[in-house]
Amino acid sequence: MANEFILETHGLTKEFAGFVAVRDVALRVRRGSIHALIGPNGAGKTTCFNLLTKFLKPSAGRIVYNGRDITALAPADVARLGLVRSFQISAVFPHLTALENVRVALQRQHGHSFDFWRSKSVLDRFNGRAHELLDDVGLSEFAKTLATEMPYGRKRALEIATTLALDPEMMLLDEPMAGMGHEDIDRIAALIKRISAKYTILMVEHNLSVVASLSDIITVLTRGKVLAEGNYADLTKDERVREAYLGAGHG
Amino acid sequence: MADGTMTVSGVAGAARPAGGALLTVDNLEAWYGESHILHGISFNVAAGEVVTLLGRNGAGKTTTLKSIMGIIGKRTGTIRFDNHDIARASSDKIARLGVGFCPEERGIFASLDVRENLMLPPQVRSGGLSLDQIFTLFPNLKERLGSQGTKLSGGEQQMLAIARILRTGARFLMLDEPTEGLAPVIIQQIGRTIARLKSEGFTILLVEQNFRFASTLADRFYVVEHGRIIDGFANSELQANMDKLHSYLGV
Amino acid sequence: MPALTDGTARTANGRAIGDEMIAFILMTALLAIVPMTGIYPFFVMQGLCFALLACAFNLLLGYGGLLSFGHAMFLGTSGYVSAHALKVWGLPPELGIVAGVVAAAVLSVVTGVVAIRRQGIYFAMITLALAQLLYFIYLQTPFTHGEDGIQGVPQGKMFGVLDLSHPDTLYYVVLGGFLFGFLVIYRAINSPFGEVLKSIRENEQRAISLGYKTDQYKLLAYILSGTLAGFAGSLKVLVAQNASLTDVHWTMSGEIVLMTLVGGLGTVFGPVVGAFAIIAMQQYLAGFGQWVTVIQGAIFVVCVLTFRRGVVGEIAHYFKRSL
Amino acid sequence: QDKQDKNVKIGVLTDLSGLYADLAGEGSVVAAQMAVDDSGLKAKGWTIDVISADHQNKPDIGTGIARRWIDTDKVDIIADVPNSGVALAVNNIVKEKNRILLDSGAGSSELTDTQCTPNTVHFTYDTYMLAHSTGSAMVKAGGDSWFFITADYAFGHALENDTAAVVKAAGGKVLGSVRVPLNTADFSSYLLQAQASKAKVIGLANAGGDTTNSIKQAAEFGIVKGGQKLAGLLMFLSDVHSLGLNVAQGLNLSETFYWNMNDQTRAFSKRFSERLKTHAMPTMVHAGVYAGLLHYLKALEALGGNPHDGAKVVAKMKEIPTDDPLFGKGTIRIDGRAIHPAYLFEVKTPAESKGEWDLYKLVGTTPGDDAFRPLSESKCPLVKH
Amino acid sequence: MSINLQALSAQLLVGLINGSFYALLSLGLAVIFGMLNIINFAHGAVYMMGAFCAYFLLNVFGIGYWPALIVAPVLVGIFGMVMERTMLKWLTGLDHLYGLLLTFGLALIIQGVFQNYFGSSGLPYAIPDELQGGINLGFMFLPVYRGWVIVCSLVVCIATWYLIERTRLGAYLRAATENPTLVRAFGINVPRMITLTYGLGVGLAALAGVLSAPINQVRPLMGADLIIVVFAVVVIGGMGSIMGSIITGFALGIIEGLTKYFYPEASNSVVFVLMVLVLLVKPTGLTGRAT
Ligand SMILES: Nc1ncnc2c1ncn2[C@@H]1O[C@H](COP(=O)(O)OP(=O)(O)OP(=O)(O)O)[C@@H](O)[C@H]1O
Ligand SMILES: Nc1ncnc2c1ncn2[C@@H]1O[C@H](COP(=O)(O)OP(=O)(O)OP(=O)(O)O)[C@@H](O)[C@H]1O
Ligand SMILES: [Mg+2]
Ligand SMILES: [Mg+2]
Repeated sequence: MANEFILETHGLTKEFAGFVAVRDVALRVRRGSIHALIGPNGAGKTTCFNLLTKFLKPSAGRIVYNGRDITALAPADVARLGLVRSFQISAVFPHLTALENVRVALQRQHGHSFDFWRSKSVLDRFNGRAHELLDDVGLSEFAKTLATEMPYGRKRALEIATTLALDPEMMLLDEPMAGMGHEDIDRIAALIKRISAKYTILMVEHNLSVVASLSDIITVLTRGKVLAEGNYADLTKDERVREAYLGAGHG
Repeated sequence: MADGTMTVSGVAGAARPAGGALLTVDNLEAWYGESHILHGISFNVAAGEVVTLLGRNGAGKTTTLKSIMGIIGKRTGTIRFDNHDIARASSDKIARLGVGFCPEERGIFASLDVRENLMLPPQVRSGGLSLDQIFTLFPNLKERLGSQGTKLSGGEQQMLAIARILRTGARFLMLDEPTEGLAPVIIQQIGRTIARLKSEGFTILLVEQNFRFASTLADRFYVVEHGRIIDGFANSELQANMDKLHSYLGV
Repeated sequence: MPALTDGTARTANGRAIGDEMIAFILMTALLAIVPMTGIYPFFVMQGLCFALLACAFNLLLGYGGLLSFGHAMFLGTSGYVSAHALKVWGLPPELGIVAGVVAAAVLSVVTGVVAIRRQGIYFAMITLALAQLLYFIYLQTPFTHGEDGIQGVPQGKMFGVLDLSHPDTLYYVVLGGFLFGFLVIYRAINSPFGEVLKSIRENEQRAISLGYKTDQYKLLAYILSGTLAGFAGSLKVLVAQNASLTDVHWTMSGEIVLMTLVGGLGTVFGPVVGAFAIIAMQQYLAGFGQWVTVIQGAIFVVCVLTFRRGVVGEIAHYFKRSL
Repeated sequence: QDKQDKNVKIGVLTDLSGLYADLAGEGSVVAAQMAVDDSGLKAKGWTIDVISADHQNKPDIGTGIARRWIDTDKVDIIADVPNSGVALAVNNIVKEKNRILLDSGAGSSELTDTQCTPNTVHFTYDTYMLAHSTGSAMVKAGGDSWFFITADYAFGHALENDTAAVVKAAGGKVLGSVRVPLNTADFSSYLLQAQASKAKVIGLANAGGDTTNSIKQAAEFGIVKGGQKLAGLLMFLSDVHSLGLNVAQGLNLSETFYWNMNDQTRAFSKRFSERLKTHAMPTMVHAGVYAGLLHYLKALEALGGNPHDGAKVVAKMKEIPTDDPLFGKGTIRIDGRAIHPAYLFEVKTPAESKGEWDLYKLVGTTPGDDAFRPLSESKCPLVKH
Repeated sequence: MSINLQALSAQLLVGLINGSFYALLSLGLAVIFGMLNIINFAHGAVYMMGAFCAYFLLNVFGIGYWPALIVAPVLVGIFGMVMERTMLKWLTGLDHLYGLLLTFGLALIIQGVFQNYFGSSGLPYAIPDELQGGINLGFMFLPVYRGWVIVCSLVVCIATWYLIERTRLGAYLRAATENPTLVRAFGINVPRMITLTYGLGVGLAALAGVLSAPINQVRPLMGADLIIVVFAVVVIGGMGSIMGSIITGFALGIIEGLTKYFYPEASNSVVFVLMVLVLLVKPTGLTGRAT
């Protein structure tokens, strides 16, 4: 079990009606690292995420998570194994408070989910842990705010807190900084850095300064294929990456 | 919310454009249902200028654009565009006056394919970009013309949303965070495009989080906070105002 | 730096529970004294049955976000089975009820497995289709006696002691049944399960990504709702002493939606108020002759156009309470 | 109970908004009022009120209204009640509360068979009678091979079975039948099957819109022109009127009343149509409400007051023979069945008709004693074999 | 029952005729659902109004069948537009449920009013002289009128499909369904377009009503039960899919025809069995777009 790589894909391929969005991708994510997946628009990053979490069925290839082949599992089962994703468009339960948002995740983890004959006050025992998690992501003051009323950046943080509540081993973050102001970007970046001590993180991000400062290793995807892999400094020197992704003006 | 409020005339005065204004917004207030979002926005844009609205998440930038476009339920104040009073006009009229709007959430239509999405907005003036010009700008689109609009990747949808209004020939463009979710190489292209449009006499009102991007293009900046314009300066004054700006934006 | 949420930030639970408690006690007290007031008890009993039905429906739509357009099938099925059990098999009333409820439960499991796999409008349509199928079956099978229905169902003695042909006794038995059902629903809504259900309604994709097998939760909600609707159907047989095709027709399903909507979707007490309002209307507008359907239609229209939260919903909204 | 008084309350429970609104509905209310007026009791110091309500064809609503009427409005007699489901439900309540059901609109012969009560009188018609009258009269007229288009539920089956039995008994043959779901809009498939059977008579064992649509489409497919006869087993004047003679000509059907039978029926019908909003001629259901109530009031008068005891009044109604301008002389049997003759009519051609409502010509009469189910076959508990 | 080829072909043809009505009705329903996101429960009622309109045009104004084919749908369409302008309009952006309930209420009102004034048994309407009689096809006697119904319905269906799926106007319509605000911000008068679309959908139903007047009795409740079947057609075809509705409409007519022949007792329920099966296999209907 103590595999060096928590997640591996072999020949992962996804074809949409004649269009190959992901082609023969071999991805290896080292346990405990922050791994970034970058690439031009339409390269297949989100599709990859969808494949890994089984929101899409691969056309070909295998996915191995923690030494176990998860290619055939259902999305909810993947989540139960500790591989949890966030969405490119922020996903919270809008008319639940921040606290309740987190509690829903804790409840999944710790049972009672089907108990329709019990009072929901049995869930109060999760409140302590929920507050802790909100504290962790700097949302203590929002505990009783409905998620829909929170500022955009804070929703992102809430989403992360909810994910953490599942006590995952690995998190997939799809453009966590998209649409955020500088202030929030810094906050979330710090948060990611902090949690990466405990979890493996695979993320997609177009904000290069974030990618540069956070990631241990970067995979560049173009047209569904892996173009290059390495650390930030190496990749910025790679002519192919510059042409396909960074653009001439960069550097 | 008294913090940071400035007299409107003071702000506008500091950055009044040289020629007559194409767009004048005065004391604009706007509501979403019960919640009062804009508390008296005043600014103007001269023909041929690129003006950028800056501000934190939730400051009211998008709401300002939507109010100008006429798609906010309740708004008061004066909005003059090209010598027409459009504060109470319906959005289809405003559009036909030559205002093009590229919304933050992109608004790609799922029931239309990429080509139909692209061809959807009627041409309001001659002089818009031709299809060939658009495909040179965004080669991805050409490749995916037949596929369903929302099947495009996040970034591709953003390209489509921009391309769509460039076709219409509207001379005044409002772009809400056009670079969000785009790869650096595309952002640079969009930057070049905006510069070219400007040189051809287009007027552009930009909302941007990506300050570095905006600073290479804009003639003037306004800073929005809590639904008010709290500061404004020309690009030439940028360096002098850098500290202030940092504190506004929390960089 | 608090954002623009100040002022609009609502406290989560707080006093909501208190309000609901007061309302519940008020409702129970009002209902308990009905036989002493001279209000026509038969009407109230009918109202109670439909109120329970609407509450069960509301559990599914108001809290689970699933619009069933075929809920009459539970009402009708349990009605036919109970009526048959009481009249033909001669079972005592308590077993008659049990038979009806079990039938509804079985039906909800079978139809639920099929319907729950689809969402939104497709769910509504598939439940409608299933209910129509069942309607045609009941129309043709001999035990339902076609358009004549099962008539003259004996009420009997409950547990061998409570003589249900005595109006007051029947009334309190029905009231007891209603309160039991109501409390089960109330508890389900405010249970750990209810919380998950709410989150699924809010954002199903997200719930899945948290590891919830959402179909199972929706199925459980559907079964609960169907079974309780069946309970309402069995009680109704004891009150009306007949079971007929109107109870399985799709217009009945429409009426259930109407009751819930008029009272207030997603409110605890709304369906009760709505059910009584509609039943009263049908009974007392009957004297208007031809205009009944027109008036009923007009109420639909007015409700949707101006009263979208329903009676209880509007009140709760006005006082910023949860009811 | 010797607490007799001279107050009477009549409740007309009918279908004011649905399928039966034309054959019963508002007209039944008018008929009830005319019966009260014509009884002459008001002049003798009686107070007689008529109230009405729409049961919307729902047993729940029907029983709810019936209970309320009896318990709070002190209604003595509930009249009309078209729709068998509602009628049977009300039948039970009336018995429980010892009031009277005077049914005219419902066709179920159950009302005087297994479900008969000492409190119910079934006046105008029932499915057994329709089947027998039409079946036997048509076989007699040469229609000896039949094909049935049957509504696929209880009353349709009953109509078909009863008719088939009569046809066979009279020496005819049944060549086939097809069971059609209720509320079918298109009958062409079935009509083609009927056409292919080459039967001389196509029996329509259905009702309401199903019947009118099947007749209309039969005309379109040239069925009557092709020499086959159509027999509507459950049809009313209002149906024929709404079809128009172009389409309905040549159709055979049974009724127990037609407005244009004699001077008395014509006089009544004229007054009736003047009082009715739509100015339609009365159907047999309307006539039954009128005649039945007239007889009821006669019984009350004979009792010397209203004892508010349903069974007692019904017993009196059975005791004195019926005699009214619309149905003529007759009786009410022990099982509650009112006995009067049944008529087989043929719908006129447009050329034969002299006016909007001149629709039928009489082709046969079945005496009352032959038209209805004989007591010897009855399963009514009141009948002692 | 031995299979008789002649009878079978007759049944197939008859099924096709019914299919024409299903197709026309479900087409209108699909147009309205596709474009306005409203499940138009009043569709049966406007179908009925179309038939009544034809009746009045003939009996009150002496306007015959052929003009009525145009005039009645236009009149009813205008009525629909008024309904849209005064009521349905206020529901944009709300859940489907509200549109469904509002139109359900409207259907009750319309049917109730008609029933009040014209009774329940209905009014006669004759087949126009030009279309009287029938053709002997060898295996069956085909009334000319029925042939006309098939032709007319096919033409109208294809024209509508072309309008919506292949023209620019159609693209506007589809886009406006998803995001009316944005389409409007592109300079298109969306409210007017929506009103016209509702008018079109309602007009199609009214046309079906006129076509059916000579075949079915013109009754206030003629559309009340039909509507449920038509819903099923639309769902099977894929909500909002124009072609799906047309094809399913015709196909269902034929399947129903076959059922009427082989197992008539089930001919009413076969639609619903099919619907359940289709939805289980293909959740969005036969040609439904993913949402
Ligand atoms: N369901 C689908 N059907 C057809 N094509 C699809 C589908 N989903 C994605 N695609 C196509 O696959 C390609 C990869 O899309 P994907 O969303 O994975 O890109 P991405 O790398 O996440 O891009 P971005 O950075 O712009 O978000 C795109 O060209 C897109 O158009
Ligand atoms: N539909 C809505 N209903 C209610 N409030 C809204 C709505 N849309 C936005 N708001 C609120 O209005 C305020 C201003 O929003 P706006 O979208 O204009 O901000 P912005 O400056 O564009 O921010 P961002 O950088 O996140 O795009 C925010 O507080 C937001 O929560
Ligand atoms: Mg992506
Ligand atoms: Mg914005």
